[in-house]
Amino acid sequence: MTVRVQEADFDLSSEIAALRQGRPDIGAIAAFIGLVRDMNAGEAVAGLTLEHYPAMTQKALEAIVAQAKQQWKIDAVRVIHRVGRLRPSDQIVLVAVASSHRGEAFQACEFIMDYLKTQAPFWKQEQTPAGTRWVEARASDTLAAERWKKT
Amino acid sequence: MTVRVQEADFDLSSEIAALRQGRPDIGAIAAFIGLVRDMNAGEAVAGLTLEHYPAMTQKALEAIVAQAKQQWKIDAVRVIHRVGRLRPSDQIVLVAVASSHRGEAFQACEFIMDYLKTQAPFWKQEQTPAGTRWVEARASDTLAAERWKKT
Amino acid sequence: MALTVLYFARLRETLGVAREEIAPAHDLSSVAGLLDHLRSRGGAWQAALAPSQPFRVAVNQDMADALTALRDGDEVALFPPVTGG
Amino acid sequence: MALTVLYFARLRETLGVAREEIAPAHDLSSVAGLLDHLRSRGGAWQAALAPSQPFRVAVNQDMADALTALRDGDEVALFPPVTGG
Repeated sequence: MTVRVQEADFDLSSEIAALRQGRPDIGAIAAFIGLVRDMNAGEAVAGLTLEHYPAMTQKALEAIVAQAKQQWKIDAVRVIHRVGRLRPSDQIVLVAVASSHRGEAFQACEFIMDYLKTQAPFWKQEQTPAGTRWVEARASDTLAAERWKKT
Repeated sequence: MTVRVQEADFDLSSEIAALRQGRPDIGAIAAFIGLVRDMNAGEAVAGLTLEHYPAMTQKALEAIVAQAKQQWKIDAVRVIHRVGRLRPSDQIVLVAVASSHRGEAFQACEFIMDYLKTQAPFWKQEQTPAGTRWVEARASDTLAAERWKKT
Repeated sequence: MALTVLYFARLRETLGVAREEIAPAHDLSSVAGLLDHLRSRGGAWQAALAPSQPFRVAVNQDMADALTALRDGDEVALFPPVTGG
Repeated sequence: MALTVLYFARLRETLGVAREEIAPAHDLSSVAGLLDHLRSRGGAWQAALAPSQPFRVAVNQDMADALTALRDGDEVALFPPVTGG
């Protein structure tokens, strides 16, 4: 398991290569990439500042990955989340999961994203023409995370 | 929609960059990468030959993507499938789906993979120490594809 | 009536043919008719295309089944269950 | 009893403090007690930490709730619902 919180950008090909490194038995990788959109809630977004709770972030992400590993057969996981100042089209987050079973890779990847969205201490502040605003948490994200408890 | 069938390898970062090109409204990308495993059904795999039905392959993949677009709100899709001779750890397939909604990106990506596995005319022949053998279709892939019909 | 029939993967190897042009004496109205025609060759044809075998059929590059109608000039492909991805 | 309390994002801005060390006269046995203590400051504290507000609590970097027990030296963080990813 690799979990990183960083200001720097990341390269998808390199990260997936690192995930697979020395594991020729890996046949399936599901990945999610989150990007800064140029619009949100009807307003243009010029940039984003991602604040986090440094002492907790890594721990929270590792706990989410550990939960995923308990629920699904996973060979390798990589989670990278950026913090600091970002601009539209910038990469924010990568979650990549390798498993022998395609379905488990997809499920674990989506589970990690859903929990990251509701459990990991990150907060987005957007710069818009009307000024700076904190992004509101979405009820749909809470629902997405809660749905995993039913299974 | 971009669908490609090719012998050449592909670069993940470049493909995802191309998928997003000129679309700063894209916030979520779900992707699947299939790789050649060095073992299958208990035997070492030295290499793979991927045969296909050229006149049909592109058409079949495009039809699967069109079906996904009918069922989910999708902003962009990229499907790349390799043919010819491959070696362990080589990339075989990439399916990447961009959507405003994370859940729809995941579902459409998994749907396309499940249908590709059962509907697109590709056949794998493996080279093992015991000789050359055709890979058998798996019942689990048929079940995975059929599950989408229930929703 | 003239049909092009293509064979792929293990089926191509078993039957020893990748492509043939068929001009049967009687019109074959559906895939079922074509399959009967091919099975009537006996031997490997009868065995490999037996109804119990899990082969697939495409007509003009679309997945088809025994009931799919055939017309003059159609391209029919016979192949094992696919294993891509 | 001494506690470190951290505030993040909008809550940090509203309350005008990122971190404070609290040494209350009476021991606060749980998060609920700490919240009552902070609300008793009135004004923005009472408003921002009202039970109807959707803030979250972590104790020693783990998600917590009002019933979570507090011990001397704990690090308590108060913050809005998270919006990463």
